Amino acid sequence: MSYEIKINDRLANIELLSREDNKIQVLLDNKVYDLDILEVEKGVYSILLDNRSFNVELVEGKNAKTYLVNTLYDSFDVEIIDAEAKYLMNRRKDDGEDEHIIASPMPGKVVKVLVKEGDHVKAGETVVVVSAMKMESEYKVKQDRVIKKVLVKEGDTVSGDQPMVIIE
Amino acid sequence: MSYEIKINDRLANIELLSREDNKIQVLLDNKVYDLDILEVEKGVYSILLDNRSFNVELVEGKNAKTYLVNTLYDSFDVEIIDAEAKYLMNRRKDDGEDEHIIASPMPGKVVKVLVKEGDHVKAGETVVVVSAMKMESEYKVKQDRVIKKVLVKEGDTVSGDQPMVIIE
Amino acid sequence: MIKKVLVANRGEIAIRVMRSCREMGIETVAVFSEADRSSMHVRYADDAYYIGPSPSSESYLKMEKIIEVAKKSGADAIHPGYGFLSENAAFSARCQKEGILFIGPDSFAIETMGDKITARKTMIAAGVPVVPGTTEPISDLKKAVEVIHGIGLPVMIKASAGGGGKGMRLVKEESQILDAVSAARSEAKAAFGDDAVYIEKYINSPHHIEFQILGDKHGNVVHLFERECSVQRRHQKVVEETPSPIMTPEVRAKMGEAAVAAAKAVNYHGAGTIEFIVDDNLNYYFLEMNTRLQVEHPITERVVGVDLVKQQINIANGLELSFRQEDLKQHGHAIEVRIYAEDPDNNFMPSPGMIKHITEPLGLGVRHDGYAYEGYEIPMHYDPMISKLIVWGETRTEAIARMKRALYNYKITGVKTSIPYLHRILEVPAFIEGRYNTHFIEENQQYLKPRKNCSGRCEDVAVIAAFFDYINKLEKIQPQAITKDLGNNWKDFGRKRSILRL
Amino acid sequence: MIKKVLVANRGEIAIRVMRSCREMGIETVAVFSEADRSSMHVRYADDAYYIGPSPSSESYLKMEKIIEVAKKSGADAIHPGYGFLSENAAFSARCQKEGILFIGPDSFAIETMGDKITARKTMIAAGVPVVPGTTEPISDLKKAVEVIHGIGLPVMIKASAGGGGKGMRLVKEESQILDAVSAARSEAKAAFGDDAVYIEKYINSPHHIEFQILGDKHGNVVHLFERECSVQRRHQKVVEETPSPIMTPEVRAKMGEAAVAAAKAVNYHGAGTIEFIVDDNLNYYFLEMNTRLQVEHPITERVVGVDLVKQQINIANGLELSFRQEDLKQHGHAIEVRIYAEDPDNNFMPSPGMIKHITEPLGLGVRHDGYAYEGYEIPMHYDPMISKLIVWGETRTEAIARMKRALYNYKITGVKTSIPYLHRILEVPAFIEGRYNTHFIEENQQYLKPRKNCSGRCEDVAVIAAFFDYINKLEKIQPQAITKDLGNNWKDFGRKRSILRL
Repeated sequence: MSYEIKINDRLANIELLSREDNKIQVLLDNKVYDLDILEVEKGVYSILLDNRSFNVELVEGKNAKTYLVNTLYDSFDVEIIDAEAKYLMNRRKDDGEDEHIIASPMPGKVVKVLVKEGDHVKAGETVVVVSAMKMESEYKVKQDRVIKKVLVKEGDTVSGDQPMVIIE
Repeated sequence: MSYEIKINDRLANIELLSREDNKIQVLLDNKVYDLDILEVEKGVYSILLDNRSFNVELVEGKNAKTYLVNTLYDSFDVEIIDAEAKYLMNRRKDDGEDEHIIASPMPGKVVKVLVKEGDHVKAGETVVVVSAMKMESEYKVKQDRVIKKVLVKEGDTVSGDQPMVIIE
Repeated sequence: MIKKVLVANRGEIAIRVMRSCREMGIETVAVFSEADRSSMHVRYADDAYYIGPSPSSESYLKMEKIIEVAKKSGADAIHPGYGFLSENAAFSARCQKEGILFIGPDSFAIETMGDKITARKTMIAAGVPVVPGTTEPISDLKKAVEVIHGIGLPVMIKASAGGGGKGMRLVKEESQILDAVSAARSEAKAAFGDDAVYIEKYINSPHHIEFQILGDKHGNVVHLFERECSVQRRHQKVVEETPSPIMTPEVRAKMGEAAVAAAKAVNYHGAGTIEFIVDDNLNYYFLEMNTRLQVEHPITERVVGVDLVKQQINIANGLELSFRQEDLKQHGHAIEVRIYAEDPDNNFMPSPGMIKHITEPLGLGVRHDGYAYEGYEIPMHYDPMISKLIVWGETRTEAIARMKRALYNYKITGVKTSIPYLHRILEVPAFIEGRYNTHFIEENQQYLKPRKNCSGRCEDVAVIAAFFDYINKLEKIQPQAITKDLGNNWKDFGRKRSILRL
Repeated sequence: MIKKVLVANRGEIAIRVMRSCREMGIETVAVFSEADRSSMHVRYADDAYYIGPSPSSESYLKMEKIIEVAKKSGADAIHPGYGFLSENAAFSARCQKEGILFIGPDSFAIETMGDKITARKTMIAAGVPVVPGTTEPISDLKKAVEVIHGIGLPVMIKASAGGGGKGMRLVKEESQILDAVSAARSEAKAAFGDDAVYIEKYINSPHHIEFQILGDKHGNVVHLFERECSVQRRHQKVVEETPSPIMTPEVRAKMGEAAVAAAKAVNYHGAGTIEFIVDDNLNYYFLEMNTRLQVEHPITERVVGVDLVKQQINIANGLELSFRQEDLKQHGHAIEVRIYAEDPDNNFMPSPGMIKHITEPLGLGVRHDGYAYEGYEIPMHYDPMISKLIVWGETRTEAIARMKRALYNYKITGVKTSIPYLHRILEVPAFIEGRYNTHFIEENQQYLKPRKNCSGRCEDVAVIAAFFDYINKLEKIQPQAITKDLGNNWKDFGRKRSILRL
């Protein structure tokens, strides 16, 4: 069976044609690739393609289907799109709830919470300040909004991608 | 409950008295130890005992109950003696079969097999030669023996601890 | 003689200090905060003591607690590293009072050099050049013109009461002087109700060049030549090198003498750094003195061949310097880059987190000072620096090539790092040619933007690797998975999902 | 100019060569045997080609196959590293015939120096001292006595037809000469039916000291000073250092000249090493020439400041050497130790296997050339060397302290290594004092035996760590395990056992 894989903005179609030990043949968007692929360290693959040597490092993302893929100089966000992912993608589009959440993209400590439930905030206003590694980052709203819920308080430690404020 | 632990030739008795996060209290051969113990890397423990810092590396042996333990300059063979181990130890004593096997302590390639089934060999005679990393090792019998079974042939690759010859 | 050193620091510098202690047969004591129980310095030291919660104000900055641990552990000296308590005059004095050797200068030197105005006055008295300018506000037009002629163009006129750029005027030409002074004064008057102005020499293309010095307790001071630190982002040094590509032997000798004079002016003992601002014509002016070890000290160690931490310890022990100025030489070229846990392609956002995998660069001419290891969680409480990569080459060209080679096989996954950004810096023409000043980063934005180096085929390889890893994971859970059609079998899919999320 | 280099080797040397190529902007081609698919050199190179089964005779020694890959990959040069094809005159000639640059000397130099007798004659002709002795058998007593007087005592008398120590006599004093010659002759007669003997100078306490040389294709040859390699076990070098602790500037200059003369005698181009045997009075004699890069070349690179692989490539490119003899200096002291996968406490039994965990030593003055990584399985087919640790210090004393510090935090688990043994060598008084010769290992057995460094408490810590790990494993499988009594519950125990063995 074939899989759809999202890499940055590209949606690629891939299928395993054959496999023998570390030699595989895949069909990727109508191109046939013969590779020698070997996991040499946990999450690190050595790939030989037409005798060129590639080292690829995979870091699993939020779940087993998302990866950060590092090649020599580049990083790619890669997602395996199977039925579950498709279903979630469609749902997300429908209710668009993700846009209503202000989340911290990095772990840190909440230094300031400048809003409370019910507040009306103007476009560009800062709602939360998070500090990590001696640097403070301000989280702002892009448009005039009403604060629906504040999920963190000053002094809280937040992890990466943790929702902090819900806006309407 | 308390465990018996074999370290080199010493048999130690150990019991966990309390545990809170990485702080533990153990009773070891009537001595009470309070330690701060933390697995910092896979198989590597950082231990603070009376504010002294120890780094201990554990390598699992043949099974989950045996370890090679490396401290700063020393290596110890450690075995957790529970009921199963005791049972096996007793059985081993009874039939003493281990002594009848010539095994390779390291992986390698069988270069020469100098005996066949039924051969009578004299004390000190070489029965098998194994080569690894450009070095050859000869495996000899310590006493006059009869060869019961030869399990390898020339050119075979052997792994560590693999029986090669059974003697009577 | 010192037998046991408490290192009042964390991260790479704590380990770097402990390494030299170990080579000298000196025992080491680590102190650690809550976030640092698993940190490498705790594992490297002979002793380790918990000193408080994660914020540094409650741990690494707690003098009381650190002195207490020093006494309890039997440490006879404290090394402060850099940052934290390293330039705290009160701490130096406190150590002395408690009979513990502070491996660094005395409180008088720290205090004098710590206050900008006192330092400037002290330097003027010692004959060390400072940036020419007025020290008192000027309210008179004629006086202002006189002063400007005295300093020489270009100058910067600044409102005495000022701030925010208001009342500031840059004067480059003779003909602009009168108009500029008038405009600055009236603007200052309007903005702050006070038309007094300061006048200061304007350094057109400033270079940040610093001199390493060592002084013992017997009045001997030597310098260990310069470090070029003009590659800065938001006043943070990013790349340092020695020798400076713009230096001449004559200016080096003169600046070195000035650096020694600066240190002698405060009876300095220990390792210290005199920072200068230097213009394109190699005029140099005292900026400030750092009364501690610098982050970038390894490039000096490599080119001069001296272990600066050992020198600090010997000096603290009261020994005389074992070399004179004429014994010291520069051999070859060294470059240091700082690896930060940050995302250079996303506004340098800090990137704390767990190091999943690390491959350190090795081989000829490469020194690596770090503290991270696989499975280590970089805490969010402290500086985002993971490590420093220092290379040496016979020539500057070789050193750059070697640094690129080292960065090429330095891999850290789990957190974002500045490695790709550093690589881009090394390929900027102005850097390669050694023609750069502190405006370097700003002026070379077009070279420093993220680039796609990976061709279409290389992107395909990334897709295939992820795909292969994924089907292997499925395989492990359910050997027939890849041959089944997941899409139409929802029950099966649900089961698999729950397993994958284990 | 060379654009792409095939490295006909594996392990640390393949990577070391590739690093210099990368710094020069030269592409690299790896070749690998079956056992080496996962080896680091395959991952480091730009291209990688499979060349055959694991035994080196079927892969790394297959000239035909390697030439074929060079052509297919478009490599214009081959670097042989050390070992394998590096001293194979036929391979050098073959490369030349195929129009591929061999990064090493021509076949004439390899051949001449490869044959002991030809090399000895060539050296005598070039005025390079060789171990004094007869080249023709002597059957006459008077002649023998004359020859002995000519050579000077002590001498070794060896049966011409001999072997196994029969007919051998060491003569130390004048009074023993007649008796010894007679005894040796009659013993030789009895044993081999031939009473002819050879006479050779006997070197009492031999030092192995070698000189690095570089020669270009324009007849320029320089030496890069000596390396002291007397710490040997079974003729394998274990520790190397430079400068040699017994060398004087005068002898160094003379030996350097002899080394240059030796190289010039065979029109040598490339990097090479002249090995000398040196006695306690610093008399030196040519032993042999290695017509390739040596394992221990990094200590020369560190002290002289020259990248020898880059020099090899420049020479192969036909460039003239960029420095003259008087430009080269020695700075400080460097030591190298070789880390082998072997069990020093069990008769140095090889220990192939999987590297479970590795912590590499870093920091000031430490260079580490290796190829192993976590999860890498060291194959049983090749040399057991895992890596080389090279340190530099201002003085020999500092270098030794630094090496001990580096070994202290160099950790490899999964295979046994020579690290503890190397540590013990560094603590032998004769080594610390620099008074040692090739009998060092043999004469210092009492210092080199395994010791217990771990006190009772440290042993207790080992027990506790294993215990803690074990109960954690149980806990993971069965959260209540540690509170249950396993011993009396056989059913439960059986279940647990099967899980633990998963």
